[in-house]
Amino acid sequence: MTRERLVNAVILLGLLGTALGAWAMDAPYTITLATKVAILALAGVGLNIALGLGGLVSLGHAVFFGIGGYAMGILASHAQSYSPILTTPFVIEGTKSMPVIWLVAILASALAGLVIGALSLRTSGVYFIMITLAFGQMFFYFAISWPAYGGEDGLSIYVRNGFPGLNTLDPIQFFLICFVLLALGLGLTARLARSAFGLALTSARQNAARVQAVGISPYRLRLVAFMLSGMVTGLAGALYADLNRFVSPTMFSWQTSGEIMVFIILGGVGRLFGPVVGAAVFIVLEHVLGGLSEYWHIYLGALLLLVVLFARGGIIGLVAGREVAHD
Amino acid sequence: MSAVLFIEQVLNGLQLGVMLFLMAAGLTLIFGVMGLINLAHGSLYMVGAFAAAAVAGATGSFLLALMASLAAAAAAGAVVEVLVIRRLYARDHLDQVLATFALILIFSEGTRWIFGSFPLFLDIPAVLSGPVTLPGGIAYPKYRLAIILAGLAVAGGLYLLITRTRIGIQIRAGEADREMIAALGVDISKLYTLVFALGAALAGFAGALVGAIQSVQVGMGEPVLILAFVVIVIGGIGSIKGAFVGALLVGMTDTLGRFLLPGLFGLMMDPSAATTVGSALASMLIYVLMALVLLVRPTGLYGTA
Amino acid sequence: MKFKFLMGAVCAAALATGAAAEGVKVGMITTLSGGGAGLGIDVRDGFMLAVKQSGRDDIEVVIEDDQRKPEVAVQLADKMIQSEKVDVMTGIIWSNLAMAVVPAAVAQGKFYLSPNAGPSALAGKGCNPNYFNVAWQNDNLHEAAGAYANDAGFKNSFILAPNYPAGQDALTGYKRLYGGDLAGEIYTQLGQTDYAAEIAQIRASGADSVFFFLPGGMGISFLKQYADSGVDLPVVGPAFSFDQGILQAVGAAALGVKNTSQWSKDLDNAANVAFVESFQAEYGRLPSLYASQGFDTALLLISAMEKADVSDADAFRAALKAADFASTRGDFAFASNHHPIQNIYVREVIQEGDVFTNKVVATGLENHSNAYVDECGM
Amino acid sequence: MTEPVLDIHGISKSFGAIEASRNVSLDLRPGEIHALIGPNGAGKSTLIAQIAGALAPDAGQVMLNGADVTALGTVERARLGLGRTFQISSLAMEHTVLQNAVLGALGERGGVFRFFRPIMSDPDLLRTARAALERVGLQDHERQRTADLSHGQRRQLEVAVALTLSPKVFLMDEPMAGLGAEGSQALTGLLDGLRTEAPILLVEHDMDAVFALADRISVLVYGEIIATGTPDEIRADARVREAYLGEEVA
Repeated sequence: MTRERLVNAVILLGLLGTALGAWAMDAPYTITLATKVAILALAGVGLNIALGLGGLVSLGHAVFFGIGGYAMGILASHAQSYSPILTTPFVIEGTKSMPVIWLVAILASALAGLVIGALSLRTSGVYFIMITLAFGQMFFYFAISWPAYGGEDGLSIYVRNGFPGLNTLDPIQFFLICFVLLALGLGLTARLARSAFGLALTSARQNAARVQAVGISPYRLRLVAFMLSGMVTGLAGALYADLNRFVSPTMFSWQTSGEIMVFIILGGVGRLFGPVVGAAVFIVLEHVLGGLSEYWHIYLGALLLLVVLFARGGIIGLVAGREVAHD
Repeated sequence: MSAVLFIEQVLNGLQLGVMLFLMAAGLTLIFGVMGLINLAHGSLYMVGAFAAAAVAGATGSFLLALMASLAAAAAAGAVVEVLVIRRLYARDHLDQVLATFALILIFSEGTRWIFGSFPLFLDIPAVLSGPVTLPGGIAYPKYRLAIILAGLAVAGGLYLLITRTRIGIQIRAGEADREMIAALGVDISKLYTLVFALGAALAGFAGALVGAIQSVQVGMGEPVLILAFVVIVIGGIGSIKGAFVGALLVGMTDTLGRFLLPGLFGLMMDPSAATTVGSALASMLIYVLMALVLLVRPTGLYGTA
Repeated sequence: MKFKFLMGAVCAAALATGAAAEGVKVGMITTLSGGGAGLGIDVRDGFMLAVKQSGRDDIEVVIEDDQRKPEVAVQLADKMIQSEKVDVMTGIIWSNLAMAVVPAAVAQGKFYLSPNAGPSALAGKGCNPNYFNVAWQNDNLHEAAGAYANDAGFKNSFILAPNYPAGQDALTGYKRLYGGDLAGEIYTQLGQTDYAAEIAQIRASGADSVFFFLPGGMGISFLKQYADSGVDLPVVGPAFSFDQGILQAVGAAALGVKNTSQWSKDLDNAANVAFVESFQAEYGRLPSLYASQGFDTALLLISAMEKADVSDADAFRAALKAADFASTRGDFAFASNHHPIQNIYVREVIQEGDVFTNKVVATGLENHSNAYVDECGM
Repeated sequence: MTEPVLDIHGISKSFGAIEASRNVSLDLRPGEIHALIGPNGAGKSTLIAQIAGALAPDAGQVMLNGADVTALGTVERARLGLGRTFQISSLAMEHTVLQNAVLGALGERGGVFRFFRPIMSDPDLLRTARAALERVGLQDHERQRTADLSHGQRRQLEVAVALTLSPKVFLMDEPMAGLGAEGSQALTGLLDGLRTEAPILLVEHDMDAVFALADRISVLVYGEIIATGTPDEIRADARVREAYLGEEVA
């Protein structure tokens, strides 16, 4: 345990150090990459609540990532054009304030999580994987075909949204916002895992009949876990859209769902910091391998295969040893 | 809407369904016997199409191209099974999803590396090109009719294989009880490789058949893969009969939805908006169908828990 | 991924300071992997051919692959602006990627020369003094198809396109100049590969012609299936589904189809003859529409460099605006919203030996500008 | 006679042509151990599932403390005081012994939707959990991973988890299965003391244990209760000897 904690501290400080170092050396693009790692890691932290704690293999988490993205895109584009989102029965204006956008992203994701979860959790196993994938596809095609918010073209925001007291256009300040949210997400997940809810949820993953026999409904546990999971991933989606100042249906694609899952696996399933390591490795690979070969996806695929086949604890498992409880 | 048009659309739905069945049969067989969820099935479809296009380009023979597609996809399937897949049977679905996701990346970029970024060409054989007039004055492409017949023939062959042959008995035994058939002295790893190669060959065959009327390009497998998953989930994973019914259901829903929905919305709103909204909804329709089926029957139409 | 082409002997000082006094650093973001990589490769090759032929040693081009993903393109743009400190950006193939990158890039004072995408938003209200489109406004080729339909005497067209913004623009563009009736109007699914249902509707609709916009693999699938269906109505479409890279995959199914383009390999002007010949010599394949657009983009850049220094933005902008270069497509000028005024030709797909290609059969629109000039405040 | 705590009334259940339960009636009175025995395939598992709420009967009623619970599921019946142990150990194997016991205590107390406070430092739950572990003799193993326990210890933990629920009725499905003679004896002693706390419906194959513990025994054959009575009555019952013991000899 202590070894894993040490590894975790190194990971978090490494990310922070990379960004601060890049800032000191005036390498803004490196800060952008570090920001991307922090945001994608947060998306993975979200999925990890469902996947790692709850054992729910959701191949549709791009839904939440996309909802977060579009929450930002829709609110900011209306603010940008000074046109209200809704005029009847009451007026809703757009906004360029990050905290408001985050709140909307989280609430919208919670609502989607409630609906999708309530329906999908009636199934289990492969059927659950597939029905979440199907919901992802529904959102994807809806986003592409619906002309109001750009369809396939997506929505562009010219200036990054604001956060009171900070200049979000400055890469390092935006990085710090994302970093703090990632740290919060990690902290909350850690507490969640040790809470009453966490105990019941992880027990339900291992043995649903046992949880039922003590009078707790696994369905409700999983539904809440799915919602919480979606909320965190939705927040990450809003941040990702702000990083790019752009949102498009690609955020809803099933490849996005797959990639978020890849972060978790690369890092190590059930490891709190798995998604952070996974996202960092993914981004570094994209840039190192991408520079070496046009066909870098082959190497990414091979690496992923090796991790799944031979290093089941993921990268953290290799470094910190396999002492974490996981089926 | 004329009856002729409607019948033609039903034929189109049937053809799409039969095509999907070729894909879905392999997927569901592999799941039923080995308990494996294989995302890379679409890559085998692509391998079949590329092999067919390459052989047709070199020899000019469609028949040789079809045989090449079967051989190449089966070989690719067998190699992948021996190297990777067999290590996944005992794993949970998560590991299977990720490992086969990795295989997609490798297959796609590998194919692009070998064949380049431009689509390949595969033509319909001369005997089957052009339309034929069916009773009732319906002009319908011969090649699509041939696909329907080929697909039904494969479905029939598969039925016979599973119900009447020794290997079929082993496959059914494998679905029921894995330890049992090992105890009976069947070489289980050989059986698994064989089943996987069979599923792969069906996918490759579908790829080649469709390659002649579509574009043979990298990434062609994934949209079909997702449709095939929808099919087997609707039908009940592991059930060949379910795959057949599911495939026809999805084929019909998709084709008729695309055809009827815009018109239906046209009754309520102006035509331009109706086509946009109608086709948006049509593209989501099969997923809605799948969600509905799972809500009523959480393990699909013919699935067992 | 990253390819650095350093032309000739680039002096170390110029590299170290990034935007050196005389040199220009170009950031090219284009699609080099995944579906649609062929288009980006052609743009890149055309562009680099012109740079090479110019013999200039003060153009540095940084090339990155956007994988056709808008968010990747945005991040690459950040990288080029923040780290590489490029002066001019170019290369984007797809409208949705352009919409993601261009507004922010020009807002930060970079020049953007579009070798392909020309979304209406960037031609109308969103036009920008630093944005120049060297290819076309997105509607142009569709408008020309509509005009051609009138010339050809089509009275009842069936039109179809994928259900996404570029598809919706395409049908709008066709209808803008087309004067006949519509036998039907269908939006297909993006990425759709089977068009049996649509072809059946075309057959039943009583149309006298078909217009379609289905880029990439969608067009290949549609044409093969259409040719096999026995429906033999005349087909017209924009050049995208009939271009050099794609025609070989469509095969004989495309023979005789009319398509509209501002460029064709057989356009008889000196610049084009030289371009087609040198492109073939350099890369061993026939140039495509996209290659010609990449080539012209580089020519435009070089023509501006000869007149002004990129550090003097106003002068450089005026030099670009003058468009003082010999385009492979013949006469070329910029409208006030920085989109081309040019002829759009009607081409027919023919077979030359084993190779399928196009020849010009008519001029669809002469000195055609675009519909958004008035919306743009420039 | 006092009111029965658990009253099963005329339950029937068929799967296709197979009648797994035929008009089964059974009751459990305060302070007693009522054993249910029967040869393999008699329909014991199906009956247990219907009592626990995992299966809905085709006909008949299940009454718990005078309330009709026939329409309720497993979770609701557990909340109403049905404490259950499983035939095959059904525990969270990756968790520690103490965590499994705390889960039971949590189920009994409620408040599962608390997301922040660490549960393993909740004094009330720990007290309940430790008390239960102590009663089954697992107090020295609380930090051990459940997967590392011996078979017998897992059985004990099953009982401990049921104890944390302070149930009104125990439903025990073959708790002795797979235990050695020594383990059986220890558990027999434990169950013997439990009956005053809450009555036990005991499904068991171990006849020594059954005849040592049970106040009453019911015999299930082919889905039907053929006899109910004291151990002595059952021993003497001709039909039981014929249907049950006769078969066992064969």
